[in-house]
Amino acid sequence: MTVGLPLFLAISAILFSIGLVGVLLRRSPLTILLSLEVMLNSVNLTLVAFSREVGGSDGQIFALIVMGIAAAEVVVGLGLVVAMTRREMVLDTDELRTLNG
Amino acid sequence: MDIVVFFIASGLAIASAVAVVAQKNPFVSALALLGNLVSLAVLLLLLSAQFVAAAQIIVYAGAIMVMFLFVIAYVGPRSEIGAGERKPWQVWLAVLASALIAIEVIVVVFGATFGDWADLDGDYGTPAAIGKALMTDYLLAFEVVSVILFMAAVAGVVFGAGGRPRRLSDDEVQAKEAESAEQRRREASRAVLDATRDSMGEGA
Amino acid sequence: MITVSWLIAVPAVAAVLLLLLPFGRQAAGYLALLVSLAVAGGVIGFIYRFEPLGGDQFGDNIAWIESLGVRWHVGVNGVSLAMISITALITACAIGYGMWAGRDRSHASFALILLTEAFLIMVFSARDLVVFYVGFEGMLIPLLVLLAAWGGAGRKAAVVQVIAYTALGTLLMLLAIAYLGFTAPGGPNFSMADAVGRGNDWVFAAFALALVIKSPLFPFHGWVLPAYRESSPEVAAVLSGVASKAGGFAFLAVLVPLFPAQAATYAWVFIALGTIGFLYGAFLAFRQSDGRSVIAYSSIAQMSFIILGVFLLDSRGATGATFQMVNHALVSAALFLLAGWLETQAGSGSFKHLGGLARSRPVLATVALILGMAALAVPGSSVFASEFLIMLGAFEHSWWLGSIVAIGIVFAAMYMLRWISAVLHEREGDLVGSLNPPDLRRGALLCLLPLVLCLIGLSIAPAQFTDRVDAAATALVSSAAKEAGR
Amino acid sequence: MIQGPSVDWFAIAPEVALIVGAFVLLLAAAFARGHERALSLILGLGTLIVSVGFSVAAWGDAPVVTMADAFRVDDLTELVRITVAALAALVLLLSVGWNRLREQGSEFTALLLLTCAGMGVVAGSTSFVTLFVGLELFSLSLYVLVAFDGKSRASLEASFKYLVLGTLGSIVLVYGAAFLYGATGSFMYDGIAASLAEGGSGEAVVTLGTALVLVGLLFKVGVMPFHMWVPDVYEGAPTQITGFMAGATKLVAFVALARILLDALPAVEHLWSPVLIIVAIVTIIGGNIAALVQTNVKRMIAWSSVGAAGYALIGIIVHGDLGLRGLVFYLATYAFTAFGAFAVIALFERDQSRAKGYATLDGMRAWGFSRPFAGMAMVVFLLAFAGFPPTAGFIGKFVISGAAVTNDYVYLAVVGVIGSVIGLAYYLRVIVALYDRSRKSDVGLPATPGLGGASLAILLCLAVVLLGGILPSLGLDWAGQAASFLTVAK
Amino acid sequence: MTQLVWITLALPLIGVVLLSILGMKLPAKGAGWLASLIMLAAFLCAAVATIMLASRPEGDRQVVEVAWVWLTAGDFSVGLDLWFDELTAVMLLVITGIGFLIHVYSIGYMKDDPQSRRFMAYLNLFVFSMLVLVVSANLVLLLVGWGLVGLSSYLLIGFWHNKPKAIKAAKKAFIMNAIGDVGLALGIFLLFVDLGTVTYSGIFAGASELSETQASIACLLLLVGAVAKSAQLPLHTWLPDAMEGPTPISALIHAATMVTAGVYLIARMNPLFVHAPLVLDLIVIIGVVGLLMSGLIAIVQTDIKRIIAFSTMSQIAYMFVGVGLMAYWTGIFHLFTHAFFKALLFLGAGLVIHALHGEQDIRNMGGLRKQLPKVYFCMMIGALALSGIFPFSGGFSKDAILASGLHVDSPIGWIAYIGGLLGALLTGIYTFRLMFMVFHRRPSPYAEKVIPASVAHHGEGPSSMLWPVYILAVGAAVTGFLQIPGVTHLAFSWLDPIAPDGMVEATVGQDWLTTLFGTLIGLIGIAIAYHLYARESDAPERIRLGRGRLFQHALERRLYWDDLYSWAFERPAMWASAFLSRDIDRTAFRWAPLDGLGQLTAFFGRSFTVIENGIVRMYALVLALGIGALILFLLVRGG
Repeated sequence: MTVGLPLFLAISAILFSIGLVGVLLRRSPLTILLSLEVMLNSVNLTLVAFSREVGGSDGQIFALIVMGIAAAEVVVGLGLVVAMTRREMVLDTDELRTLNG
Repeated sequence: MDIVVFFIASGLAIASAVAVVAQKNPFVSALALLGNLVSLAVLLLLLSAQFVAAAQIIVYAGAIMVMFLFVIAYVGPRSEIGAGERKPWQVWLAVLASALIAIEVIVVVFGATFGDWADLDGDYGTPAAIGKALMTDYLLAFEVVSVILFMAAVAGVVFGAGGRPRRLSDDEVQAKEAESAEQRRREASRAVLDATRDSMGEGA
Repeated sequence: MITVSWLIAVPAVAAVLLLLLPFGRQAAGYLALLVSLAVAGGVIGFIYRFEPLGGDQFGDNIAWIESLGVRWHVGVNGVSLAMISITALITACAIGYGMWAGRDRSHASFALILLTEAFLIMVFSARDLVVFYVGFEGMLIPLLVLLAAWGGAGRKAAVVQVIAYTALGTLLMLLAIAYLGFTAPGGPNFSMADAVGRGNDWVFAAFALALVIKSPLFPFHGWVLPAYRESSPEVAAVLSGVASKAGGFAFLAVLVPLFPAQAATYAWVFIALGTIGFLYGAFLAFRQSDGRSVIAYSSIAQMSFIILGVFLLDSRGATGATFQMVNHALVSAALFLLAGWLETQAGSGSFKHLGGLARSRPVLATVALILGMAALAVPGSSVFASEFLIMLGAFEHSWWLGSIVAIGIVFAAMYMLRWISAVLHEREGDLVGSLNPPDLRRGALLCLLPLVLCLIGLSIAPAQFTDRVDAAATALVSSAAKEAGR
Repeated sequence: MIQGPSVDWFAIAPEVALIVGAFVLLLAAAFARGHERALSLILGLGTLIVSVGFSVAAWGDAPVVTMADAFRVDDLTELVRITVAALAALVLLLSVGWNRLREQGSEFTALLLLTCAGMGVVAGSTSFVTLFVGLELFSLSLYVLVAFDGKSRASLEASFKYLVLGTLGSIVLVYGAAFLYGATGSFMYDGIAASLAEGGSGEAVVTLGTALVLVGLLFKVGVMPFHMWVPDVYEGAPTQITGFMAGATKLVAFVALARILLDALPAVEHLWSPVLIIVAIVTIIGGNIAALVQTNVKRMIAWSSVGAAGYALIGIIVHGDLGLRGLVFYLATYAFTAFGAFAVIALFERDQSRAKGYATLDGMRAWGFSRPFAGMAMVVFLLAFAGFPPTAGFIGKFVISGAAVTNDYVYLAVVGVIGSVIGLAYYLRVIVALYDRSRKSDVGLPATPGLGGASLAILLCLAVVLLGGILPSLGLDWAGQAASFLTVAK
Repeated sequence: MTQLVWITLALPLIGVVLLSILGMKLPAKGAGWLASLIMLAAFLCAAVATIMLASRPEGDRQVVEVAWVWLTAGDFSVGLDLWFDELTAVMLLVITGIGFLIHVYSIGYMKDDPQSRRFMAYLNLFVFSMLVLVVSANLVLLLVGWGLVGLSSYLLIGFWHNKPKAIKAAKKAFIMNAIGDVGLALGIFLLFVDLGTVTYSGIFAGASELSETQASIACLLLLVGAVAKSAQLPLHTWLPDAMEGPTPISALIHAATMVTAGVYLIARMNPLFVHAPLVLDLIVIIGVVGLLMSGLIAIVQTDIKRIIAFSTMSQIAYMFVGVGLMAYWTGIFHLFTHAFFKALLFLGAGLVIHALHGEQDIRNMGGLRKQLPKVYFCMMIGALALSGIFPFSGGFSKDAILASGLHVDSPIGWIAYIGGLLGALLTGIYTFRLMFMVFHRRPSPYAEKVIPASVAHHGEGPSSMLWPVYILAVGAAVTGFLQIPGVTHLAFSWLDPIAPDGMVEATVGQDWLTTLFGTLIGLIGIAIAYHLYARESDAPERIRLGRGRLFQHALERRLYWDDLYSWAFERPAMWASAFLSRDIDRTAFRWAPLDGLGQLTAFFGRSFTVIENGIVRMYALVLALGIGALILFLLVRGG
């Protein structure tokens, strides 16, 4: 295995920050949810990479759990988007600002 | 060999991640995410995590992405909201913050002294090993995740039930009417004002 | 055997009942009055049974919060007894006045006044720092609600101002108390007796700041004017009469005994501030345009003077300060009730609209005159007696201090005479002419009379008071006096 | 055949009961559609009582570590379980007259029960994995509960914000856990602590992991600068859920924070301690001054809860016996105080159902006269927030301040004082508004649905707050007993 | 004997209580007579007590009795102590005797005033206070009396409280007296610190142990009190204004009794003052300057009561000279005679004012001797006594003072002597200016209009007002005979025991020489007055002094003392108080720490919540920045 751990971690960090940029800049709730998925995946990569480095299966299992939870989170998130659509709310996070101050 | 695969996969991963974030159409974003997932699965395979890689494809690509696509289809064109109307400082700050985190992590990981890759058992990353761990050391987490999925189902019911889009209530109708009346009145007064100003201008 | 805990419990329980049960106005008033009179009766019993040299009496000492070493430890010495007496008296008068004035939602108003009384008695009898603190901070709440709900037009601002000042002080004091209690050798212990001499300078400063603000001492007097001016008269009476005394009392009975070394070292600070405040308050009282402001500034002056007396750290100063607290409580409570009465009857407290009230209102004129003369410490009055003691103490401390302080007598004469003449004398004010307020009549008079009679009684026989108090007051400052080398 | 780990069923019985209860409730509701409300209340309260019963029965027992060391049941866990379940019961009481309970009561109640279960898991977690799943269980349930108010778009908006930010927080937490895992090879708190104790606590990876974990936890706790979600979510959520979150979430998050910092990361106290100090100072001041300018009471108290979290941080920073005891006591009583305050607001909103239900200062004017009991209760709750005697808030702040001043953290205590003073200013604005006589109060309010349940809930909170202030001995002993399990790794 | 003194003391107090409790239930006349009878009883008690005292052997006339302890603190204790000796007896007699007469007079004077009951009550209060002052055996109780007479004086000056001028004058009197009280109190403090006691006996016993500096400072402080109470320089400005009060008050308080309390104090404390010779000299100088100054000012005043008021100042200055020369008995003797003739003059003036319906300006009088012959006669006796014309009472007492100056034969003595004689000239001028202006000359238009109807209506005055005047006239004529040089010796021998260190007494020759000079100079003064004021041909300005505008103006402005105080103290104080209250207190102590800080905090709060703008990506941005910053912080910190 010639590729070192830092490279995996670096790729993961880059993916993480790309996902973060998405959360920070996009206004469509769906895209934000997608960006969050990118971030989750990057974290998974870190977990698995460290798992490989440590040599135990803990990290992989955590990654699996994160995946499961990501699924649940997507259900809730998408459910929210659907509910918002049905309330005829504008699907623009910049317009979701009745709560402020 | 590994390194070539690594760079190709990670390049694809980054490109697809950028696409997820940058695409205006969430449909395209979702598809880009799919690409991202696949590229990541390759990276996971490089790390000898076969089961996780497989789960990645099956769970994400098979379940989550489909759900996304359904919802995107349900919501329709309203979901197409671009990035526009940002103030430059927002962009800068967002990029700065994200890059800061990435750079910090990268600096740390390249500066750290990690040992070599561990020697692996024969069954490292295999479904058997993972399954065993899930049933023993991580039984609680596993059970809780199942409860979470059950809970997600309940959430689906909560959001899904409840019928069609609501009609406007009487109050709101009244409020809307009042608003448009106000609007008309304001326009009328502005017209009067303009007229007055014009006539005065002529007078002067 | 009735202990002081009963005097705390009875009004507190009555307050809760009054708050929760739907009493009518009359019933609430009479119940509250009855309770306050019962407390006063208990106090009279105390006075009767009190032994001047007997140390703490009528006390209780039982475990309260065991894991923190907090005990319900209360007791009454001469100084406490003096303060509890005026608390009981002024509360009764305040409630009576409230009944007379017909406050709306009277049951809540009376309940809060009774609650204040309970907390105040707690402060005056506490022998445990946490008990003391609970009373000290607890009384703020009912007073503030009273101010907030029944106050005048500027009450909202006043409430915030009072809070900003007093809460800051009391919370810092909480830190000081926490320090003293939790660092006690052998586990947490908040007994005052065990805290003696364990504090450092910062603890002393935090503690003192709370009291300085509460009293108030120059330059922390900013909250006084709005509070006294915007409260309803009976609340102003309680505030200036007793609540402010909690500060002075705590200086004498808590701070100085607890921190003898610091009290001796920093006595000059308080003496300096007290002197400045005494003259400053009196000087400013001179140009206020309404009665309450005059009394408010005079209260500032008097409280500064009392604190000065405490920090003389001798028998004269301590006894004089205690006596002066009682006297000032009586005078200022009565004056605020009277000023409030005037405002309700004449429609304004501003000197612009008042004047000439003495004409054909002999009772009002007499009462106002007696109070005014007491306030300016006309020789022979009890206020004179106490001021004399403090000034004598000051003079013994150093001749220039006594000389400077003595100027305050002239200032007091100036502002009080101005008040008297602006209200009673000279030409009739426009509102006096148009509204033609009546003379002081039964209800309001009955509320004022006990205060006036007490003043007269104390004027005739001040030694009856000082004999009972002298031993306790002197004992309280004795260790600090020793530190100061006196 | 894989041999599963030994399971102490009694130890995890409360969670099991809650999950089973939720399941049964949903099943039963499917067959008894018309009786949604009664079913929810009976089964919900029943389940909670059973769960609390299990917890109480185990109170005082020696700590049990079960499920392959993944879950730890000690008195701290029990205390959290009991408090959370009690709050959930209060939520149900407060929801008696709520129309959503008639529509989707079974789902609401089931989610509530699952939230409690998740919180129990978090409280007993001994590893990041357990923590994460517990956290997600209750967070995801709460996202849904926050969105449960059918009428209000604000509810959905709040839920969405909570979801996005909450997920972000979770991701950061996991990311951090991953780095700690990489540095120490374990997700278990004791494993991490043991590894760090042997050395390596100075490594940058550890620092990175610590920082990210801290962020994730501080986010859940809701302190600055990771507090942004708090006011919006608290404001938008159905008010009983707001109360539940202010009480239960805060308690659980703090327990998780304390366990991680004290059990897993004691070796890097030099890293997290200054961070917490700065955060505490900023939070106490910032939360209170932000609350000062609010006109919506619900939002004001949300902000004040941010400040309160800063105050509780002092307990962790000091983390002596006194500090932790104060922390636990403060948080446990704060839970009831906050819930009580929000319960009063909920009652107000129901009284004002026509007027969009916004509890603005202006709208609340003179309301205290129409509902004397609720008004007075509100005064007590506000005073408890401010730390006035004789309320539980006073004792909590007193003990925490005492811990601070006796451990050379006087400046933190002073900051707390400043925060309290600012706090008083706006609490008093509420009191002044409640008893503003310049407006005529409508004494004859129409009968509000569920008044009895709400009053009972308020009364219970009031009892806790006052008892905790007047006779705090017992509570302090309990808190001390629970807190004694926080420093187990040392 | 002491019981009688106690009764004397208690009677007026009982009067006060009775009058204030019964109040409106009493008829106005009844109240007056009740108060007067009480005073009569008090006078009788005092007289009997005095006789009993006199019947004791000469060395044993000093009685001290402690009634009860009034105030204690540590080793400090003040009792209600009684001190009864010759001096006290004289004061008691003057106070109760003159007091009784003036009570009676007041019945008539106040009969049209609806508030006469209050007046009577105040009068009784005053008498009580004055009695406390003179019977006290310690300085604190003396201070109590001292303050209470100030209070009564305030109440009585401001009796017509709807007259702003009266109220202003009352306040002025009270405040200036408060300054005196402060001085007195400081003196007491000093004596207590030095000697550990405040009783007379203790102080007298310890006085010799004091250093001269200590004694001088203590005496100076006591002198401040004395000067304020007795309206001497420089605290004299309240007295002329105090004439706004009812005339009986001017007679009783501002002539006969209260204002002489300063003289009493110095005489009483003579064992202490003996140890402060410089202060004694200062007293003489104050007296001499004061008597000349007030005599000069009196010449240009036009208000009848003010003229008498300045004359009072001048006469008390004589008394000061007397006690300052250590001839204490002369001061008290003059006090005694002055009480009669000055009360007489005031009461006479009161009758005149009464007849003129309240007019007090002498320019509006004139020619009244025809309409008011009895008044004229009585006042003439008073005027002659005041001018020190042999053989009227004032002559004997004043000449005794001046003779003492001659006897002392020091620079101070000569100053006193010459100054006193000059003063006698001025006295003659202003006294007879008054007499001529009021009773001689052509009646003024106003008098012509008012007087006939007035006299027709009730004669020269009701008998309750006339009889006291008659009695006082007799007193003014004959009381001087108590001490006819070489013939009678009662004044000296009675008062001699009060000064254990002895006192100055002039020889008979010096006395007669002085009497000769004094009478001559007094007559010259009368002649000048006649020349200037009695003839009919004058222009209005002749009523004044003559030429010399600046001098005239200065005198009319009372030598600018009031202006000085106004500019030096009153106005700066007013301004500073307003400035402090309006600008400093409101901004620095009320606005800044409260509203200011509050607004600042709220401003921070608002700016702070700007980022809480409701937009979720903003929130995420803050979170992200927080993460980045936190990691950076820890990496930099922790490495």
